[in-house]
Amino acid sequence: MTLQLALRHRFAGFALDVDVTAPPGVTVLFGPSGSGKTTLINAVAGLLRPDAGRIAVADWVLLDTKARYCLPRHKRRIGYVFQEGRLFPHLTVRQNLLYGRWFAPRNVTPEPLDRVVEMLGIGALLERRPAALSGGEKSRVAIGRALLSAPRLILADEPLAALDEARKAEILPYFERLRDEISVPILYVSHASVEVARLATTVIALQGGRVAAIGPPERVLGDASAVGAREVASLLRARVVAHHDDGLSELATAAGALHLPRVAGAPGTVIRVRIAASDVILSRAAPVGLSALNILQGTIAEIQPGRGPAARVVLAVGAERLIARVTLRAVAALSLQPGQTCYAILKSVAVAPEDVGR
Amino acid sequence: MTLQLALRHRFAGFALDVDVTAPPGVTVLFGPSGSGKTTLINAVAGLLRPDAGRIAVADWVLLDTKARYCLPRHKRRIGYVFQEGRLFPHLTVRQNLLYGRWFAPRNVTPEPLDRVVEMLGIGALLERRPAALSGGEKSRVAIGRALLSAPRLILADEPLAALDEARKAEILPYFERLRDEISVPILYVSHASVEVARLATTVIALQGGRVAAIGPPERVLGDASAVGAREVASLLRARVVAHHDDGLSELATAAGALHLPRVAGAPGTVIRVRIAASDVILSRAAPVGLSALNILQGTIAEIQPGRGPAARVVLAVGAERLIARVTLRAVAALSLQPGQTCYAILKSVAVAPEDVGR
Amino acid sequence: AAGDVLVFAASSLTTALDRVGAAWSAETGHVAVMSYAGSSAHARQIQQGAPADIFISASTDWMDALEVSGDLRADTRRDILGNRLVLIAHGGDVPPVTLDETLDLVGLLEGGQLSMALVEAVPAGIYGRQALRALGLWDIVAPHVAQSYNVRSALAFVALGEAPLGIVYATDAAVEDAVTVIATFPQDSHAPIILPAAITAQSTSPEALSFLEFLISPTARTIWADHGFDVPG
Amino acid sequence: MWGVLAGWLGPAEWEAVRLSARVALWATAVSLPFGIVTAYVLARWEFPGKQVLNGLVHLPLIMPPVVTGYLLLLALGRRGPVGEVLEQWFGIVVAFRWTGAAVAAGVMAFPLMVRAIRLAIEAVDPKLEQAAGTLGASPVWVFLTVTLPLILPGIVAGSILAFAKAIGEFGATITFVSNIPGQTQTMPLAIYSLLQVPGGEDGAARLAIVSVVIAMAALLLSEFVARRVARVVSGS
Amino acid sequence: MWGVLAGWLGPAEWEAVRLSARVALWATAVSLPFGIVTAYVLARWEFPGKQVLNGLVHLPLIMPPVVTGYLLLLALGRRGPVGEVLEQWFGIVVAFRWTGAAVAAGVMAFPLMVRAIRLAIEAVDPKLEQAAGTLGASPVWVFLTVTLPLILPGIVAGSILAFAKAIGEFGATITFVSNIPGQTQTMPLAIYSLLQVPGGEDGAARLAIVSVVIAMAALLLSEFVARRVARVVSGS
Ligand SMILES: Nc1ncnc2c1ncn2[C@@H]1O[C@H](COP(=O)(O)OP(=O)(O)OP(=O)(O)O)[C@@H](O)[C@H]1O
Ligand SMILES: Nc1ncnc2c1ncn2[C@@H]1O[C@H](COP(=O)(O)OP(=O)(O)OP(=O)(O)O)[C@@H](O)[C@H]1O
Ligand code: MOO
Ligand SMILES: [Mg+2]
Ligand SMILES: [Mg+2]
Repeated sequence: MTLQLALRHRFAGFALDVDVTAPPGVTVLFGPSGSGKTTLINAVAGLLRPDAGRIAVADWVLLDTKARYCLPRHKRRIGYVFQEGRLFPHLTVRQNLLYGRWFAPRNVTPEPLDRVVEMLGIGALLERRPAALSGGEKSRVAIGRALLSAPRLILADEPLAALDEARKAEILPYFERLRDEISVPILYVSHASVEVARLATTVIALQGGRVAAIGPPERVLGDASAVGAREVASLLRARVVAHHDDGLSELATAAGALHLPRVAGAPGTVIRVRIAASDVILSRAAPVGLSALNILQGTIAEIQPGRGPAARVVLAVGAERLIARVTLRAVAALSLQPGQTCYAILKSVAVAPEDVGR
Repeated sequence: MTLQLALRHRFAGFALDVDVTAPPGVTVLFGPSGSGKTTLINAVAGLLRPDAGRIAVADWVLLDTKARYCLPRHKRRIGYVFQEGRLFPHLTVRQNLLYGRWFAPRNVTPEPLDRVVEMLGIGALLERRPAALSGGEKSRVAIGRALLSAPRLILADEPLAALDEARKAEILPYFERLRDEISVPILYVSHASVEVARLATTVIALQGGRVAAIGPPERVLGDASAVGAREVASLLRARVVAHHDDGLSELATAAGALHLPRVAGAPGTVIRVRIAASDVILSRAAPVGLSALNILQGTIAEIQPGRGPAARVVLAVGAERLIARVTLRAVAALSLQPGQTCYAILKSVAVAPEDVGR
Repeated sequence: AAGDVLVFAASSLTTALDRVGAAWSAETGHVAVMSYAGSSAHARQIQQGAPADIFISASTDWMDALEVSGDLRADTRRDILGNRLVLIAHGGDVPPVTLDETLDLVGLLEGGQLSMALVEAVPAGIYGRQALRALGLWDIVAPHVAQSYNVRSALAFVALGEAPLGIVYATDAAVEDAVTVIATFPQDSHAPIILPAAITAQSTSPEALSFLEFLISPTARTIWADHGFDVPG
Repeated sequence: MWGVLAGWLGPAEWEAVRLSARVALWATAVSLPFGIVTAYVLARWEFPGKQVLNGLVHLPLIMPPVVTGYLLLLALGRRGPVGEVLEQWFGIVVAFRWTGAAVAAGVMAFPLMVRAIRLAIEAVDPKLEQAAGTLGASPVWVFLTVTLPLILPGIVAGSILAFAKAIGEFGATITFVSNIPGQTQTMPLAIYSLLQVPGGEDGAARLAIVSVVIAMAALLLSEFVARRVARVVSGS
Repeated sequence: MWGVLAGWLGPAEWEAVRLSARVALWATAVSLPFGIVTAYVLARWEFPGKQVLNGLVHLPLIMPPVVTGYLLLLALGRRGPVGEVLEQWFGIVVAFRWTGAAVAAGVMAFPLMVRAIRLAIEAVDPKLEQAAGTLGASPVWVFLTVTLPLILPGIVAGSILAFAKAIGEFGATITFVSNIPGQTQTMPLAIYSLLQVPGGEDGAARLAIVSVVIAMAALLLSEFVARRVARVVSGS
């Protein structure tokens, strides 16, 4: 279900002007504070009526100002995780969670409550009211409330910002599952490139109310001008080969074998692995005697000097691209040139569980 | 100014029981959602009257339930950055920022408004009211409001959670400056180990309302049970030697020279560098021909197997400890043993600007 | 309480009429229910179809108005009672005065107020103004008059000592110990104080006539006189 | 408690107490739904003529009660245009019945009720209502499940104001439905009658005390309810 | 507008209009600070006897206006305990003066004002007040800089209710200060007088219209002010 977002809206000191169409899956809105992410998402939810525009999920039109059509918000069947929670103060956590279910059509089977509660770790809070929750607990309940409303479209505005790493790692796979199994379109705001890599089918990089880049994450994440030099990463497609007894999983990529801490998925499953450009070490000769288990061979496709002391070296590995961020001094010392064969060294443990997704 | 925090407080399903004394500087509260960080900080601010306890900054007592003493909150001279903003809706951003100044004693010189406004990038918002701000803009104004009140104690509850990486990198040095130049004691809640490493003089790891660990960040961050295995890092003390023309700075550490993307500080300045354990590659032989510029020599002091496929290898480098997180398979392949000499390989660019602080 | 006769009566009749009603009940076995309020309200309510059987007005004008609008049963109007207007003073031993144009009423007030009922609205006030005018006292005393919305309230001002003098009905003055009657207005200084009664046009009560007649029966007359009313011959 | 009261008061007074309680309860209960709707419309809608509605609601507060009573009499009396329609079409007669006293009390209390509820509605964060909308609740459901529970303290406050006003209402009642013992003689009217009688002050004081006690009891109850509700909502 | 009105009305009626406006304005203005303090105390403090204060504030609403007026007379009359002290110590006399009418109107309007303001105070998020406290504002300053601006719509609502009630107040006023043309004859008293005599309806209607117009003007103004304030606070 493609998502059409064509919108124009002006505030006193800010103008949003967007016209993009995103393919089915998770569309991540990425961009600095004040770039218009919440404004855009509010328009999709029907909380803001934009000056002009058209919003549609596949052929289901939510808004078309030209045709003077605007679906009321309660008919949009949206699960919106608000940036500021917005829990109902007079309802218990359980009642908050089940609120949307009262209004869900009879013929849909919503997620089971228990499953969501367990994933979010809020079982002990069910009878409390929001005023007695911590900040992170509130955001978890807000996520649960949106997921349990059997939505046809999920909007999530920095849902994980208030959570610790461990909790994030537990919740991220859930969004993946929604994307893959239930195929609910998701519009997801995030500042964290880890989340982008993990979830995004499409990334929209917003800057000052305009689209700076749009595309699959492997392209947008590789684009320093869209995500910032330090956030550049590659996404490698990999197939699970085997899970070894020492806790490592063996993956096959276009560039050779990868050994990573146990990943989910039976042998044969195709997954994608985010490799931060700054985690990759390059060597002209095949290195030996290192604790790093992963050594991938490739050809230097391009060397892009950045504005700082570092350059991005793009390796072609099979049909894919692996980006390394190295210092200019190292480029000189190793006299790296496009066309050379080169080895990329990658620590298994540098790839965090959050970096591995489907 | 040491910070004494001795507190006991019960909620229906939660008990806080803390008794620690932190040395002057920034004390970071670190811990999962719901572990009691906000509860603790509210007690310090005087928003929550704990069942029992004593809170004192040096010899300035804020609360002593035994002596039945409780300083009213408006006399505590606190700059509190709330987890949920709490901006005054009826005041403009400028009035919000200057609110605390009306009540500051005449004899203190508060921060200049312009400086804070510029650092936070909120110059264009000064005449707006909070309802017209984005989520991240609100949290920036909340930070500014607390800083501008000329506080004797700063409390910050996840102040940067809603911000993008670039903005975080701009604001962090400001807190450092407060710590170093104005020597305001700061109690800072964070989930991000980067912020911990950068700011903390002392880290208090909370778990379920109790103190899991307290100590200087190099110790607490090296303790997998306190911060979680994936967040383990070392903090190396380093002296700036020179800034080179190619944008790299040369630092001297107990373990040898380090080359990092330009750091702040004139030659001679002593800084500290956070090195994530998962960014360190080990080699028995001195490696050659790698793009990684930093190769530090040390002796294996200890090998701590973790619960997953990885182990932490602690190297003694001079008087300091450098921790590497490597797979058990690599430990076996390289037959690493305590007492062996070993080389640690570290990419320059793996150290982010946020990882370098004073 | 469902009664046989519903009587709309002027507030000033409150106790006396209750006793008359009780006597009627004792004699006939029927029950009369009294509604006490201002006569203006009653008259308007009757015009709007109030289920009253008998109307006893505080003055003739509202009875006239009902007669004109056809809300009274023909030939049932009777003047049943009269009253006297008196000048009262606060306290127990105040010497009487003579009411004529030489009376220094303002001087007697000593800077205080003369308490009356509303001089344009409430009968006691209307009669009082007529009398003062006739005596040539009104123009001097007018600025010192405090008007209340009924006689009882005017009496209360004097009883409490808030006003040194007041003009009320003799029937009211008689029951208040804190005031002394210092003069009675000559009957010819004001229009006759008459309380008329009549059966309403829409009354269907078979007992209405019996009650109306009873109001001027000897038993009733005794009770009226007891309360200080004049009973016309 | 009723027993003791009934013994202390004479039967006519007791009758007035019971009548007043009935009148005030009905006046409050029946006007409540209208009050909530009116308050909501005034708080959240914009339409031409809104200020006319607003003014109309406030009329009984502004005009002397006697005038309000007189207008009610003109409109709702048996010969009044509305009264006639009510009687002929629905068989409802309010004139000179206790129901009419309840109408007068309700009309007089209406502006107080509406203001309190309206203030409460205006204090509800529209963001919560928006959130409920995104979760599929239609405007009516949003109102029932979010707005209404959140304004409960305001509804309680408005109802108690209205009840207290209804207990004390005098001028409009006596002008509209007269002062008929057992039918329309509420406590304030009984007090008025007693004050006409020499020596009636004792009875008047007794009734005044009773009316104060009843209203206070209602007040305390409402405070208690409001606090419970507020505690639930604030979650502490 | 005043000119046209003055021409339409007789001089006595015009006098009543001016007096009413003065009485209602003073009644509202003078009781406002007390109303705010009382509302704050009732909303935010807990102390023994709180419910007694609460009941006392509501008394004028519960009791028939005539009884309230009578009690005022007993207390504040020249011979009343409070009245005597006021007169001898401060030289203030309210009995039979327009100031007394203002007192009566103010007392009758007080419960309405307090309820509206109290409701507004209860809707202010204590978290904002806490935040102000941490920034160094003492409780008084917190009130002045945070609570007060946030409850302005409630204060406006409370004041307009009180003003409207004061414009319409009849029973307590006439019982307390009686009806002295030019001193205490407010519009409702003039209207009452006119209604007592057959054929007085026309004059009564004229005055009623004037009092409604004045109160409506105040109402519209207050709506306008409240909306401006609300817009500023919500920032849109
Ligand atoms: N008023 C309350 N009543 C009952 N329980 C409460 C109350 N406030 C907080 N709690 C509970 O106390 C625990 C600690 O809350 P606290 O807000 O201190 O957590 P936190 O460490 O700040 O978490 P987070 O990172 O999610 O903000 C939580 O389990 C929370 O549910
Ligand atoms: N009601 C409003 N009136 C005027 N300007 C507004 C209003 N709401 C938002 N803005 C401005 O529009 C811009 C975009 O806001 P938006 O909330 O969409 O940002 P965002 O991308 O979600 O940022 P963040 O990551 O900080 O939440 C901001 O500059 C903000 O100040
Ligand atoms: O002000 Mo009234 O007319 O006594 O209810
Ligand atoms: Mg946002
Ligand atoms: Mg918290």
